[in-house]
Amino acid sequence: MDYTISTVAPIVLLPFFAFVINVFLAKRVPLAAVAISTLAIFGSFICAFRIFLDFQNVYAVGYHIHKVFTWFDLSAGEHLFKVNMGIYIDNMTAVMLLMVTAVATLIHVFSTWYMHDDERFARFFVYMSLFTSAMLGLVLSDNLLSMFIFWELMGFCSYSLIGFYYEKEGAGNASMKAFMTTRVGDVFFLLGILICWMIVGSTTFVDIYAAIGAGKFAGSFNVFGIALPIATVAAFSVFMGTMGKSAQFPIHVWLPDAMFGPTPCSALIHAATMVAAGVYLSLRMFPLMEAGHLLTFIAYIGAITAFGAATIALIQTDIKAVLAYSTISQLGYMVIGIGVGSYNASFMHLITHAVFKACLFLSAGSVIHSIHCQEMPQMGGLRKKLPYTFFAMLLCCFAIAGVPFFSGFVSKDRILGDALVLALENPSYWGVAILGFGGALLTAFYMFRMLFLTFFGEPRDHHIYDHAHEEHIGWNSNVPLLILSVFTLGLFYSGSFTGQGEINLFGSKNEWFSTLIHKPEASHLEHFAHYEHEDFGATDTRDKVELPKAQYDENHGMDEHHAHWVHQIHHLGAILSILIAFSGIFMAYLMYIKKSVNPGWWAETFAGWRRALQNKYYFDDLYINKIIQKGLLPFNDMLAKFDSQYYDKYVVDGTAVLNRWAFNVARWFDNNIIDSGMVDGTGASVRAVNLILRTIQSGKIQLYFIVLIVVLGSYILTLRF
Amino acid sequence: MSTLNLDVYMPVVILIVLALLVAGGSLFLGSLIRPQHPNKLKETAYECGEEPIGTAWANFNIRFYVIALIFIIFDVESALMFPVAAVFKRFNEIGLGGTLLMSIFTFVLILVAGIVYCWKKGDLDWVKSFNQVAPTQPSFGKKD
Amino acid sequence: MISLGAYLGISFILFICGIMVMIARKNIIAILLGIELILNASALNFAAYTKFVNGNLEGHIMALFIIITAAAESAVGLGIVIRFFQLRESIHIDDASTLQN
Amino acid sequence: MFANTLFLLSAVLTLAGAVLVVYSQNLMHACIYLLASLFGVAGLYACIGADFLAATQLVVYAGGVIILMLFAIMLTGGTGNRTNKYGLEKIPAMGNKKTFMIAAFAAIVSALIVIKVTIPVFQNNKNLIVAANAPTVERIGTLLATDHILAFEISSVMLLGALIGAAVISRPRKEIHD
Amino acid sequence: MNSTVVSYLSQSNEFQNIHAWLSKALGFDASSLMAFVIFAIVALIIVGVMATIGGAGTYAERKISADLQARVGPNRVGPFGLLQFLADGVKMILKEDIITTNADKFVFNLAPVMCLVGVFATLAVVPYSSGFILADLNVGIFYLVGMASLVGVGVFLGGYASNSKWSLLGGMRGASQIISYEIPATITIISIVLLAGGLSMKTLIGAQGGGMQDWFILHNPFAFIGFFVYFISALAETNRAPFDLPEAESELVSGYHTEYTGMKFGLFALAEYIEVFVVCGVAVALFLGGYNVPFDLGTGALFSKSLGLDSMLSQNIGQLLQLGAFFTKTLALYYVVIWVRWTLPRLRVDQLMTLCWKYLTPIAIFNLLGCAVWMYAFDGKSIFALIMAATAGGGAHH
Repeated sequence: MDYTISTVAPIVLLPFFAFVINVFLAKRVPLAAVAISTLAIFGSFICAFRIFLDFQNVYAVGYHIHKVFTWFDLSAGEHLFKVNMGIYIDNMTAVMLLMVTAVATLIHVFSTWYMHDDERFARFFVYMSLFTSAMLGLVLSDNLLSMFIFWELMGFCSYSLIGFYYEKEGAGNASMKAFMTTRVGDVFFLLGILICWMIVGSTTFVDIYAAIGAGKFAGSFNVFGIALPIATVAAFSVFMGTMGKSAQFPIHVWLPDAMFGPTPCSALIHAATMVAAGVYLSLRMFPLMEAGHLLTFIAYIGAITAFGAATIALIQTDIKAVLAYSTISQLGYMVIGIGVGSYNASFMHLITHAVFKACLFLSAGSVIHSIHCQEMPQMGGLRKKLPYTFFAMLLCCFAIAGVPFFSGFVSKDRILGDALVLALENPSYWGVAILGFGGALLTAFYMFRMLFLTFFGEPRDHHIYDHAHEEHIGWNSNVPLLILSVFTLGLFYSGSFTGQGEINLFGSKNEWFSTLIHKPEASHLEHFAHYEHEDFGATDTRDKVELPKAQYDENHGMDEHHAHWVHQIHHLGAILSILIAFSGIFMAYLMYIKKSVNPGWWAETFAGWRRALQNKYYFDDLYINKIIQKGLLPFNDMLAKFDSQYYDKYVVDGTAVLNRWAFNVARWFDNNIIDSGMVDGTGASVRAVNLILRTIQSGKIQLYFIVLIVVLGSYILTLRF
Repeated sequence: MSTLNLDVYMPVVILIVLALLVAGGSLFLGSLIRPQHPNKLKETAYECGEEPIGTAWANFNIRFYVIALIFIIFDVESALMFPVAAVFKRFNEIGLGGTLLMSIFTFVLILVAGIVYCWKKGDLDWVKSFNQVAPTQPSFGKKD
Repeated sequence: MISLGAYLGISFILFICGIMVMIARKNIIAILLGIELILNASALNFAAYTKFVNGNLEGHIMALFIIITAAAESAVGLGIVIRFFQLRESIHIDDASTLQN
Repeated sequence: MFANTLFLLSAVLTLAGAVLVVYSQNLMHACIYLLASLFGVAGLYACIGADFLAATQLVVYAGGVIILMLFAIMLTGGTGNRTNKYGLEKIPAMGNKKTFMIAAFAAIVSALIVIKVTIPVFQNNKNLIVAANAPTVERIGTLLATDHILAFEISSVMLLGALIGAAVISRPRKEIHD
Repeated sequence: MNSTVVSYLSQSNEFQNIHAWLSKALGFDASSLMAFVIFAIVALIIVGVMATIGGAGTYAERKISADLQARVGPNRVGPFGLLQFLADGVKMILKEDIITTNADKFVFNLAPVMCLVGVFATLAVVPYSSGFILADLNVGIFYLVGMASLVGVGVFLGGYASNSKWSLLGGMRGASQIISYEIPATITIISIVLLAGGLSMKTLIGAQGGGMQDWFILHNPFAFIGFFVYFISALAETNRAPFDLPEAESELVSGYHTEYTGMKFGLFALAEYIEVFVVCGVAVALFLGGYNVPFDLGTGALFSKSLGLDSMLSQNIGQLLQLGAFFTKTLALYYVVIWVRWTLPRLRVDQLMTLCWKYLTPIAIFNLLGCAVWMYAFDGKSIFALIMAATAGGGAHH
């Protein structure tokens, strides 16, 4: 495994070159552009898969590849001002690379079917290639600065793709909204980067870890006499980036609107990768969050997002809107995972969610493509027309609802279990746990509500139903869905079905996920200071044999007694989530299949809530009508009023009165002293100076030449040599 | 390396001096024996028997300048080409002819581009430029 | 044998004459004549140092390129003069004191 | 013996030409004096064994630059002093007392500069090895074809630029009859 | 290295003796002095011969033109009018010298002298024979090109100084014609330099041989075309018909020497006729084998060996043969020049420029590149050597 630039760089560069080529090809030979994009991302997938296999073979926690080159170095003595660019691959990066390239490949393949009727077929792939390359670059980055560059590049792609159907009403506004809203988070993120740079002198993760370990973040900023701990400020700033990108409360409002984009782009960008990049950032900066004592805050943000988005999803009728809110909700779970210190589970949920949510979006895309409609009340009974899509979506719904043996159960249950453990230890976390479990119930309910409304029952709109295309198996229409749906099974991520090592089918070796992905814990951050890095082009000379093979640790580093207790709680949590999941599914079954419970009754009884939900808790209203219109615009008006009424009346007019008086004084002064004395004098002096300047700036070359000679002469003749 | 005796330049100087002597001598000789009866009519410039109108030192057609311009460029080019051409045979004998051939080709073809440009733009056409009327040139000149 | 100083002296006088011409003349073409004198002075210096200091022919190459550059410079310079004359009917250097026509 | 004669002749020609260029009040004559001066420089080149440079000086200056300058003088109206319809002096005077005084001042200053710069260089090179005169054509050719190949090629680009630039500038734009 | 007539003569014993005696008598090394004397004498001889040839040229021109036009030509002065040119010369000297009032007198006097200087200076490198060459400069042919361009300046100045409209037009045309046709001529010369591998006249001629198959004109097809390019350009450079536009009688009266009278006109004419001889000599040297005599008779080695003659004497005989070869070829070309003049009509000025810039220059550049490729591809072998190698399997004939 000799990693040089030639083995790693293609992952990013292939899609990037595809982008560059396609920019020129897209207009002329669209099909070639599509082929190039898809092949490029497939090439990236091959490279990423190779890296993943290597890491699986080494199977060691501490194994990493870190290659740097100096971008610029402005250091002066002690004061470090150096920016290294480079790649950092550890187990987490390897998994992430595999996920991104695999999902992106499948989505590209799916897009060749989904988008082929579109007039801007090739342009879509241009953006997709750029986006994929940016995402992969972000994953490979070894420092915050290059991460930020790719972060913004992704933001641009997201903006372009949301506004892809710019003819559609609202698409332009939605893209603008997404761009501007995430900008709020990005500004803070940049601030966080600058703080890290200021404190550490570098933005590389490893250096930041080492600096945290060495206690460099211990000080505090003094702002107007208030001491703000540096670590907290930095962590909050970075986490704001996560909030913006991962659509966390309260700046989640852009993600539902982002569904204006084509469905494959929603699947890739707004479900699987870009929104997950925010969580990935927080995971990378986890030691900073921990050092900043920000975890409780993060956990509550995640819990509120998870539960709140789930409630909104309950009443959505647009199939993509349901999925959008479920995405926000699931991202909330990941953030809960970070907040409760469940690093591994949070990352696992990122991966599993990426897979099943991409699959869900693609299934939804498949449905939309076949019936040309997004409203669930007009669907129904599509099971017979779209059997493969139905099958894929069913598996994904099981996964997201948390049915045992599916990936969602494994990851979400571990997060909730850790939340429960923490709640028992620290009562302030009870809110998190309750909101989390409540959200899980709602998740199961609304996902199956969506499934039942779409695929079960009688067709509610026969016109649409009759015109729906019969689904046939096709390599680019539903094979990607089926491939993705296979990977919703939990055993790919965890040797056990529960994620607790309980029903251990394939031995502890298959617990690779929780074995390899290791939390950079505060207690041993110092060892990151010894992480060596190499120049690009240097081959990896470290002896892999010397690295100890990672072992699955039953106790997760805790003492036996505590671990036992934790396991107990986890079992409790697991049982609780199974119950919750099935009760959610059962409720949905009652409401939408048996129809024994009338949803209308609920709607009427909780009419106020329903209205609130329909208006998405009035967040858009708050931002647009209240903050902007009631806050900023009245403030604006107030200033205007102040200007026109008070300032004009008293200050301006008063000044006029004063001026009139002063004028009389001044006129005398002006006539007698200024005009005759100074103005004419100035004129005379200007004329005098003009004479000199005109002579100098005459446009006469010979004069310039003489001046040149004289100046050169006076310079050289005074030299001594 | 053989040395160069400056005596080889002697004939050049001698010949130049000789030319001056021949010219000066014949003129001097002539001035002794030839008649000298100048009159005004004799000393008027020939203009088909008419009185000369104005001076001949007037503006000239700019095409002459363009020709001279192309000439000087090629003159300089030949000044550079001569030594390179002189060593071409020796380079060819020691096996470096190919590289030198390439450099000669590059050098000449770049200049050929210049003459092709002038050709295309009509600078080499003597007659055509008579008929070229400037589209909208602000002209301070006479409207001849 | 004539010493280096003699050549340097000649090139010095050439240079000074060139400067004189460049400044005293008001005719653009005459100024170009002065420039030719100055360029010749420098080329002569190069060639003289080659002879008297090191004997390799770098100085000759340099002088050769000076001559070439001088030729190109006078070609373009005189072209500009002629164009200027077409516009202004003057080749007085002080008439060429504005940037616009 | 002859070397000294050649040097003296060339030096006298050069200096006389240069001085006459300064003092001539006729542009055409100044141009001819310049030709004489350039001839003298060619002779000086011959004295230092730079035979190729001498010949180049003849070809490029005597054949090229001087002809070009004579043409330019003719194209700008000969040597007569007249005014055009704007009252501008068409063919300006070759300078007057005032300009010559300024020029003398500038010349003195620049002479001081040159002396100041040259003297140390000159004094540091007292023990000079005088290279023997040797044929230079082949050596210059070899240098141009090896060490200075880039300059050789680039000079062709420069010449191309000069050709096109000057042709564009001076292309006839109005109807002129000769 | 630089062979001159002095270095040739210094091989003889007499020269050494005189040198030793003079050095002793004067007390310093007299080689420079002797060189000066010899050069002066030889230069005088050459100038005399050239003046004669120039004068005879006018006679020959009249006679040949008369022949072509079925007239008798000059027949009064001397037998067959042979002394006509002397009579012309005397007439020139005796004519009144008129300088028009408006003329620029300095330039007016200078112009013919400049023409004459330019032409005379070129005589220094014209290779009459391997020994009888004034100075075989390293930069021979290049020097010749440079000096010849002085004629253009002279023509222009002559036209300018007269302050006559005909003169000025003729001068401008003449100068631009001379410089224009210098380009194809120079480029063709470069292609021959490429073949010979040197600039000095001896190198150029030494690379050729006595037999026709060793001449550069038959070296390769490009050189064959090059000869005609050079010859046409040379005709135009010397303002000979059909390129005599600067002095086109029918439109420009007499061109740049309209206002010239007497000996100054004579100097122009002399310069022109000598220049014709020089360019013919250069054409011979470059393309037609120069002074080379077949079967290596020129070195005189054969005479000393087979006839047992003194080496200096046999060398002298060789030199005479070489002189004969050179003058025969040159005068033959001279005849062609005159023949062309009286055969072809004059070109129009636009045709003149078109011929130069649109035909001769591109062809010359093509020839240059072709010669370079030929040199590279066939290792500098001539077409004859290649045929010999191909047919007989033998080596080159050199």
